[in-house]
Amino acid sequence: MTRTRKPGVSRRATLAMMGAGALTFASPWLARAQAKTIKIGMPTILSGRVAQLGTSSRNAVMLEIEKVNAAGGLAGRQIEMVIRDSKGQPQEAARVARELVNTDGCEILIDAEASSGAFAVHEVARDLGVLCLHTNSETSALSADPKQHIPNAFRTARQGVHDSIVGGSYAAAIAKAKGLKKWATCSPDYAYGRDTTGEFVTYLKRFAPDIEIISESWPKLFQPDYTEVVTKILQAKPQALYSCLWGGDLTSYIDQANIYALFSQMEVFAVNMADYTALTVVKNLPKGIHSGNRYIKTYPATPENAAWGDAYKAKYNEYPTNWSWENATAIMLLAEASKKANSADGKKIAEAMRGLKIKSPFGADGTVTMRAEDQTLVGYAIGWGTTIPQEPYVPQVQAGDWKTIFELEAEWKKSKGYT
Amino acid sequence: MTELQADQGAQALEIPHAQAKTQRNRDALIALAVFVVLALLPTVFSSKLLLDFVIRCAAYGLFATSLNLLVGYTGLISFGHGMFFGLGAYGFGLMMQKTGVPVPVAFIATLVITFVVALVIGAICVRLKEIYFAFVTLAFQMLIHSTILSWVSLTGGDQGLRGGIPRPPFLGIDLSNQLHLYVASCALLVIGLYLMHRIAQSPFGYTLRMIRDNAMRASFIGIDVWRAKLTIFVLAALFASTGGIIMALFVSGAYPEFAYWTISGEGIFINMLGGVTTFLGPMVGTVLLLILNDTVTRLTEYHGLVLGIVILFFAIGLRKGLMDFVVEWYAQRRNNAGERG
Amino acid sequence: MLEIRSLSKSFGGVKATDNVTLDFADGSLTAVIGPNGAGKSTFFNLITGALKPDSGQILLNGIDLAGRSPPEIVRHGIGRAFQVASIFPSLTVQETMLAAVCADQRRASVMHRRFPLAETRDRAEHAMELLGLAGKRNRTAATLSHGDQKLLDIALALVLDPKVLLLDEPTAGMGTEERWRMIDKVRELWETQKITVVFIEHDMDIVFKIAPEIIVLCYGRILATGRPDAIRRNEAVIEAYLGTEHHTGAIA
Amino acid sequence: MDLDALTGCLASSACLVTQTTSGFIIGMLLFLVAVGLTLIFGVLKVVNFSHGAFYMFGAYFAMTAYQLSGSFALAMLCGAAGTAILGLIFERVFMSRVYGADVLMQLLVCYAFVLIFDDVVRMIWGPEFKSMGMPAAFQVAPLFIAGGVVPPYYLLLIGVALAAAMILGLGLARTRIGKVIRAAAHNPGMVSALGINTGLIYGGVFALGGMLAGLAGALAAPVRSLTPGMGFSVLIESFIVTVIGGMGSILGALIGALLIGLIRSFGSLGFPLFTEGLMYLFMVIVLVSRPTGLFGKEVA
Repeated sequence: MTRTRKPGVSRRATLAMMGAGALTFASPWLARAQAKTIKIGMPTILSGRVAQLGTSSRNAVMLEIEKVNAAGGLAGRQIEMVIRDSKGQPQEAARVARELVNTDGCEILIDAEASSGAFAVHEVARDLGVLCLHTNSETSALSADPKQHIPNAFRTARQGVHDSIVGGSYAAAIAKAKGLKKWATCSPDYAYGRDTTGEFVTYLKRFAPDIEIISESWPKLFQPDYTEVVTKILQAKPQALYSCLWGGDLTSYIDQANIYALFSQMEVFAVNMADYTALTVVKNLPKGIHSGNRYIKTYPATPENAAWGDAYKAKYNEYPTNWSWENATAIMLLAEASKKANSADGKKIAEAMRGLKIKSPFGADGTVTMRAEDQTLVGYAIGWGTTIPQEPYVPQVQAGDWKTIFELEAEWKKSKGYT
Repeated sequence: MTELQADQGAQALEIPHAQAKTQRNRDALIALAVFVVLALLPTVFSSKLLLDFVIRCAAYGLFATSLNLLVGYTGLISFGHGMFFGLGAYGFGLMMQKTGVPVPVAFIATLVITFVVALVIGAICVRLKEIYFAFVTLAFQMLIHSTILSWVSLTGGDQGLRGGIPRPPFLGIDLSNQLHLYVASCALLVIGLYLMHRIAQSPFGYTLRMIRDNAMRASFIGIDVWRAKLTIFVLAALFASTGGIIMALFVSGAYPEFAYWTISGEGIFINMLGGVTTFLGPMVGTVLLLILNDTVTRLTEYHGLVLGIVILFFAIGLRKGLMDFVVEWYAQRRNNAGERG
Repeated sequence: MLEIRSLSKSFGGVKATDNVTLDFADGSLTAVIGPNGAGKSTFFNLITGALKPDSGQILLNGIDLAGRSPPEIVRHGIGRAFQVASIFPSLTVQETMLAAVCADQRRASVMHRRFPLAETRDRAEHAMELLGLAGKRNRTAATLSHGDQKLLDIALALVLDPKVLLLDEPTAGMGTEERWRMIDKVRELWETQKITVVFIEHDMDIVFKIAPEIIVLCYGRILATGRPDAIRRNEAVIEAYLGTEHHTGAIA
Repeated sequence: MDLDALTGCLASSACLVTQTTSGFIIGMLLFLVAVGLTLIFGVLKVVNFSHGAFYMFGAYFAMTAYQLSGSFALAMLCGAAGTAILGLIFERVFMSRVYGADVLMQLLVCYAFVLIFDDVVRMIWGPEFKSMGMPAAFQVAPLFIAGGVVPPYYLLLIGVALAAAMILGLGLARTRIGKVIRAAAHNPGMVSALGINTGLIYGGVFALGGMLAGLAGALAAPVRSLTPGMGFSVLIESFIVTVIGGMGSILGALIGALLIGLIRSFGSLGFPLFTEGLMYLFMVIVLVSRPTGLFGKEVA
């Protein structure tokens, strides 16, 4: 009998809950102005196949927040993180982001979403005008496309086109030295995979005009079996292979390509290889895979970077990921910008953040900069090297040249009609 | 399972013709009253959460209730109903982004597109029965999802429709204002539910029940089963599409996830949660699932575990949806009271 | 007038209906009998469109209905009830009747009109009263007794105002007393409604007592037609019913 | 579209051999998962939506056993046996409660377990992806057959899957238990009237289906990365396989799996961007022209 009353109770409870919510936020500005803590909302992916994205982002954020709070917080206000799972669904990401701001009273958003989720949160930021830092989306268009531009959104992640410029010039040099003319590509069939691969090929051809792409494979994201892709590449007999597969997909691919002895037949350029997530998981890592750096504690080879990596490892018993440094950078930038503005107000922080250069363990020269014109991070450490199967995994990293990156990026923007 | 539902129907059909008109007016009045109450809510509660919640309820509620027209009323278990949700979102979003027509025109045009697509897909699908109908609708859903992913130049592929959906004000309604969007969503929800209720209680609604109960017999009293199934398939698609349009406006974009089979799965889940034997069951299920989803994801990242256990409670414990349970319990109590009296 | 002309149907070489030609006069009452597997139900299924004939014609008042779909044939005026009561378990008696009439009326307004017109109601009411179901109008079909379910099945066919009513074993699965009640009902309907009734029946007592015309089917062929006393004396019929080992084996 | 690549491949024996074997490899693992799905549907009339979870558990069990013992054989055994037990428990404790109920209720219970199992794996093994690693015995150069490349590990894989198919087919056709299972599929009431414990058969079928999926997971573990939710894409594909082959038909599952494997391997040459869509298109065509699948029995 009592059980059957459940609907009534639950409805009443819900109404009560909503009522309470309404009362609390009926006068939010008053409440917020007096609040001692400042809430930062963080929609991210904590479940499903890329839960690691969320957990390693969260770890890095918490690591940095502790430091900021210990140093007095944002303009004297302690930071409280509110981290929610979006399950990797864009509509959930949008909802969670809205809820974080509207209901939980978050004044700043750290958007640790991948791919389409970031665009969904971007729309929320556009709508609500809240300060938003994209930390995981590397899709160039998010910041490069002026249609996407809003004054309150920043990106503290690497950018696909930067990667491709550095990768293209690095690969071209090797192609020339070793006479690699025939290339194949194998990248996941989604925006990141297609854009990054397209841009890589563009720059590869620019630096080494006589190369030729003889085979393209586009496996689906999270495809469990790559056999048909591996054999297709073997049929084509290229001299070199480019791939921007990442995470579990990359390790699956390596395991499956390994038993076809693919790696002994061609030079492999896998931009996402040199990340601990992949390096430590693959049991029989082939020697000599060319990769861009993601996060690796030996590059930049500075004590700050090594210390940061070790601190992370000490706290979470695993190495940081590419996502970790991108999220840590967001908090570092926030703290510095807040200090500069001497305020915890989103608009003032945003103002201070444009063009802000901060010291960073992840900077190519010990600093990173939030470029004012398109509000995206530049100056981070970026380079390529070859892998070995044990630590330090990538002993030699050849640094990318930011001057070249800027030149070619400007040209690329023009060609896309972005400027 | 449907004794109760039949009971309610009997009351409806029993009413003499003279009273029919007043009854019809009463339904319209109830719909109007619900709309007024919903529309006035923001003046009492200023919480934006509530507005967001109701908008999402409108989107999913229209979708789930329309699915129930297929599952509960006609016995057509569609695993692909979500394709029309996605179609609505993409159709509307693209129309607004590419053509810049006024919102009502885009709305109508999206429904026309949905109508045509549903007619073609439905004509193929409703020939199949039972589980095979479920499979083929699922296959179509996946085909449409694959197409959205592959047709990057039009749909933006996996990134969805980016850059927001422009919505020029019309007739003094500005859908980029959350309050306006809220009222518009409520209006669409109430009108949609009212229309679906009319369909469910119409003779055609009874034709659907007959097909569900015994399609063979239905054909021997002169019912063209195929045509009736196709009609409801298309009608349900239109309401699902409307739900998709609301969702597109809410998130200001359209994403391939809207056309993925998981949306259909969620729709089925909502129906089972709320109950398929009452008209409002799916609406109750929508509210329940959204509350459940929103609170559980707040509390734990192991929401799959929690949600799974809740589902088990309904599937193994109650063995029916919440509204079914409530209605049965109420009927039983009334019976008991009657016996005592 | 229902005329069957050279109707044939075979399943993988077995001729279930073999070149059958018959006339059913308007307002006649005819029983179809025959041993198990004689093709009686197939014969009904062919007339009502459940099966498509291989060849032959089914003329109702001169219109050929052979090969048309069940709904079409029903709309031309051939109604049917089933051996196992075929009803809509979750609907009440009254809903069943009303919905059937609405389906028959096929008005464009059917989509949005929620309440029945007077004409609709009267037809439904009439059918319920004819079959004695009016008192059980609010019972769900699934909760009716077996006999009432069969009556409901017949009512469903009757409510559409058919010209020809085909009843597949109206007394199947009933006790002796119930059988007679049912068959009296059938006779009464035939007399009051002035329609052509064709029914399949196993019980010879019933057949010989009430059917003015009898058709005997065996192996898909017409063995004999005629009045009860003629059929009773027909050698071929007696043999078919008493049968030989060979025959019964083949039939089973 | 890249039809030149496709015709070019069809003209070369090396490419034909490689792509065909690669289709077989994809197909054989799919078959192991799909056959359990089809068996469970055939006997219990349940569409076991949580079947992918058994594949996932098989992989995780195998990985853990391999890490602890270093023995590949033991890893395979653990993967198969562990999921068999899991299947039995799952059927007896949960599924058996909803046999009488609506099809949708059964689906719902399965769906609940998809969610629960994924989270359980995440709790036990963590959210990050893992890799079991190829045992040293198979880290050898691939074989060359008629110019085509075939890795030895995949020969083992095809062998195991074919053996499973044969044992299953013969077992169902020839043994007493097989006959009882087939009888239970056609007429459960009859079987229980004969004094045979249907619960035991149902549990057994679930255990068998779980075991085969677990074996597939274990066999895949050395070459595929392990992550919560990994069963999902495999489930969808094996689902397509069973629908194409005909729900309830073991031969259908085998042929369906090989067809899907070949569509993938040759489709990736000809239609690299629409390989997935090709599978769904094929499924639609089969369903519309033959709703019960290529080898399914007509339902009365």
